[in-house]
Amino acid sequence: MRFLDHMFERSTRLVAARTSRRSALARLGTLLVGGSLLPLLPIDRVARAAEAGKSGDPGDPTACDYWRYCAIDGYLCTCCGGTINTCPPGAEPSAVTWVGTCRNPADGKDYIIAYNDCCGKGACNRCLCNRNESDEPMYRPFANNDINWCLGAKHMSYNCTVARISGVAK
Amino acid sequence: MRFLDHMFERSTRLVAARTSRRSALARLGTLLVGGSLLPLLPIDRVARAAEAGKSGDPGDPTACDYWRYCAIDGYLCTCCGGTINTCPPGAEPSAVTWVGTCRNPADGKDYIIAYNDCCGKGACNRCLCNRNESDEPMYRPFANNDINWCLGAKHMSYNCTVARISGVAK
Amino acid sequence: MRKLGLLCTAASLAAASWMAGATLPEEPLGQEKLSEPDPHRSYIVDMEFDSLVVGRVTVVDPDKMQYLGMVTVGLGAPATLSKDRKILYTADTFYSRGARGQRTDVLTAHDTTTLAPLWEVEIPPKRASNIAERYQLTLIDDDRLALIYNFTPATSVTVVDTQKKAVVGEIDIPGCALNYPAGQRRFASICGDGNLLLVSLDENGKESGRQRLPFFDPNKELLLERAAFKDGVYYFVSYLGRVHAVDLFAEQPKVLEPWSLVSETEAKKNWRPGGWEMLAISPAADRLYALMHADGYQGSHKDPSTNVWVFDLKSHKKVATIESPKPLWSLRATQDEQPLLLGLDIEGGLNVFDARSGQHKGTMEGIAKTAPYLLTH
Amino acid sequence: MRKLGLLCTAASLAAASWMAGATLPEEPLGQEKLSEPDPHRSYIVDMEFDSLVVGRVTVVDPDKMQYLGMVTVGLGAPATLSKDRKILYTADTFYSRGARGQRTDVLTAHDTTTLAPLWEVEIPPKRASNIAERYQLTLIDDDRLALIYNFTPATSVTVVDTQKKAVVGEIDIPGCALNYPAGQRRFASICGDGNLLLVSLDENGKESGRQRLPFFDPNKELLLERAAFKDGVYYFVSYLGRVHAVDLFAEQPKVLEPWSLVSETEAKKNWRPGGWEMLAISPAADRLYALMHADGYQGSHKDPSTNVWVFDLKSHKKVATIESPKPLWSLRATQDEQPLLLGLDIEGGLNVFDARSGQHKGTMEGIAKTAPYLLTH
Repeated sequence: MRFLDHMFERSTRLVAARTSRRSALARLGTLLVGGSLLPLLPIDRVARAAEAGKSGDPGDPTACDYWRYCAIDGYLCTCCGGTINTCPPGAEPSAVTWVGTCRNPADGKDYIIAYNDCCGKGACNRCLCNRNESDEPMYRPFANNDINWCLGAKHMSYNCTVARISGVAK
Repeated sequence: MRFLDHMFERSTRLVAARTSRRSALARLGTLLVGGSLLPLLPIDRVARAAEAGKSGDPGDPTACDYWRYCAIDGYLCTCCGGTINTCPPGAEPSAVTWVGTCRNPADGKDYIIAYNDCCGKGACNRCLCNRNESDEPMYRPFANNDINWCLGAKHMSYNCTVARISGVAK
Repeated sequence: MRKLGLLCTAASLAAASWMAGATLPEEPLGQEKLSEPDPHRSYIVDMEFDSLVVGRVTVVDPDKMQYLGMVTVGLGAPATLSKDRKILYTADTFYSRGARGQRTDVLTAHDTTTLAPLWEVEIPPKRASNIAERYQLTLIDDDRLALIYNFTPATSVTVVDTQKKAVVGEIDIPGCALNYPAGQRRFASICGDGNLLLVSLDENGKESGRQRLPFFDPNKELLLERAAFKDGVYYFVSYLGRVHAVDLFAEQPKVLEPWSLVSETEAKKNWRPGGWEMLAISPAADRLYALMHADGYQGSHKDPSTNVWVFDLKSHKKVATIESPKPLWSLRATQDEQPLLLGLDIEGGLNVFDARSGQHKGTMEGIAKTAPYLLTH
Repeated sequence: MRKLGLLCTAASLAAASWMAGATLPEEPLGQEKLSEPDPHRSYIVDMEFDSLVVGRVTVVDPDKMQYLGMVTVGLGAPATLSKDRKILYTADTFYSRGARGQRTDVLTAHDTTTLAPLWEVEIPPKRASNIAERYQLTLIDDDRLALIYNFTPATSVTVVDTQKKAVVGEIDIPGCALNYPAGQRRFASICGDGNLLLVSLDENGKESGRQRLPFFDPNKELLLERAAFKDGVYYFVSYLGRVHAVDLFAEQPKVLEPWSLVSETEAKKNWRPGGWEMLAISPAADRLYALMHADGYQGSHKDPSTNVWVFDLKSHKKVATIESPKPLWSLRATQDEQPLLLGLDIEGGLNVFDARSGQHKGTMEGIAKTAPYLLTH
């Protein structure tokens, strides 16, 4: 499915609008998806902090307000045994994906972020995060974060979502 | 499986010891099973209250401290669309059961209570109640409330538990 | 059987044996059955997002605030109800080993009084999996044909004949999504280019024609796809609160004149619609209910809110506002003459309002884990 | 592909395009793999009692307080680990339609570094379903034979050859329960009449002999069946805190002299053991850890507690007490030279203590939903 993946990413060039409300939204993030209150668990924030704050890539990848999560909807793989671009052990990466365009506050550039789902297990149930800055309706699926993108993996069951850099929106 | 059911009930005559700690235990009841804090939901207490307080059968059958629940472990069917002796719609009654002997505070008699599980659906997840006054170890299964007694139904999946009167411990 | 030991028995038995009076009778083991559904009975579609391997539909009586029962369904299954109130349909995905193994998709018919499965039809393993919404599983032709939205990511609609209990067709809807009933044997899909695609079916459930109806300009404003319905007309709303209605049951479908939920003053304060199923209509009250939030922003279109605005469907005037005790995510109005407005809140509660007066009648707390929407007959 | 519209793009792009400096590189999509397990790696068996259709085993590093991953398992599945640390076994029950349909029971081998399934063997659909505990799924004969406890309510043990990947036998254990390893090719079951039943197997996994060992008097005191283990000896405890140990790995199994966790003074205050897996042993520290509560009563044997009592296994003296910040339900001590004491609390947290000093090193909160026990290598 790699060719599909590539095609889908290139077909969308959506830029997230950033507002002063981002932090409020980040807080709301834990409330939104599925309509229930689920905890954002800080357990291994410390362990993961080493990854964060890299020069040019500021912020905490286990926090919903991390810049790359501007259009994510799901459990953060960084809290689930994965990293910002790798699935947890045993969770199958789904090649087909939706994308958002998020601005990196360090260089002011707009990056295309691929939100690949990790699949084949039940939900991780940690660090639920939903932000919709560049989310579009279901009839524009490749910019829609309500879809279970495990359809590109062997199984539809959903574990968590990564947020890897897939290019710059030039 | 009716003959089995009958045999099992008769083979055990266990009397629950009652102590002044019952109400404390009832409060603990929601904490114990499976080791997690799950809410005891009072939603249809009002609706079910009509059933309770029957002459000779005092108390609230949707509350964990109801006298019949002295050896129960599970979700109360009275909160799940069933009654004290009927399974919720679509949930299969399991004929094989474990029993406890609980004293009715109205007449001071010790009743044999059959805790039939209702099966074939996922857990009701309402009114979790665990009391172990006459619970015995797993090598005495018919007095053990840790066992999933859906083995007497078509499916092992567990929905909730009833607590019907099955006789008097003479 | 081995003899089981007695603990603390002797004293208790002695105490009991001499006591006089009638004893409570032995009770049989039984199973409940529900009465025929009334128009207020509610079916909460709960994805159980904390595990997302199976889900459930929870059945409640919102008048008595009573839990009636539940059915366990497949991964993220959408649901719909038959017009005769006898059947709850779900479009399920199951795996042979829980979250993995062999995939099987089925359309399942559940009896609304016994809450037991009646029958199932295996369907192509391609049904759309997403935060479940109303128009991904629908019924047309007097409930004879069930329509199931597929996303692979190619989009299509599976057609099931519920009398033959068989799949009778699959209809490609490239560039479009969902299946809104649009006449006796017709459905509409909403398309990324701003058109509605209308597909007509013949008696065998095969496509007999299709047409495109220009509906909105996607370069000007995008419509949220989760619409409300009354008398053949669907009401969509844009991110900024413009209502785009379309009459799809007319022989010649017709787009109606757009109008706005927000005044110019309200627009300046960025009042916008938000939530999941954020629109509801009571046909009897002729009211549209919309979940609205102030200080909206790019990306706030799924934010919950405690504000429900009430519009007269004829005059398009805001006639009331309802304040919910909890932030709501999805609405549903019952379709009868004494309508309730039902709101799922973000903590898993169901809030019940009188749809005419707006009075809050109560909240069933903790009735759901993660429920995107609810159904009534 | 259709062209997708751009929202709020122009201004942002203009702003970005003239900015100088290196851009972050594109990143590949990958999958993590765990290192070889260390002796502290912990596997939390979580029944997910809120839905109870599937469960999960959650893998954590208690030193780094880090979540490592999870596997989804069947309904109420027990788990165990191979001695070479390579395999996590689970005994699963699945239904073809979630909570209903065709039942399939399997023994599943999961790789402890990839957390992916390696292989499975279908087993008779009769494995015991209960609040999961350690000795319902065990390994003997250098992990060649897996033993699975069955309850229908007749009791038996299924024997699986993990090299042949096949069921090689089923052994009836009437009146008895569970399968405690008891020598190279022998297991013990605990019986309602107070005996231990010892069953020897031949090379093919068939029964080659059985004997009964009188162990306790059920008319005097009942033993909780969830034992702790060290060097061939199992430590059981009675409701009132008497320790009954039995050496089952000796050629001729031997019951050891009972001793008590509670002094006479403590017994008067009704200090008793309580919880699920309420006992743990660190072989290196030679300590027994017991969850104890004051004011015990008939029925308090599963009550959680914040009190852990620490006993020297040679002197049987209480040498320390540990106060947990949260009420604990199950304990596990790691089996290495720098042992940790791990405690699952009733809110789903994992509490980590230095097993020698008793120092509380931290709590991983919300790591489980409803976890009866945990494993370490």
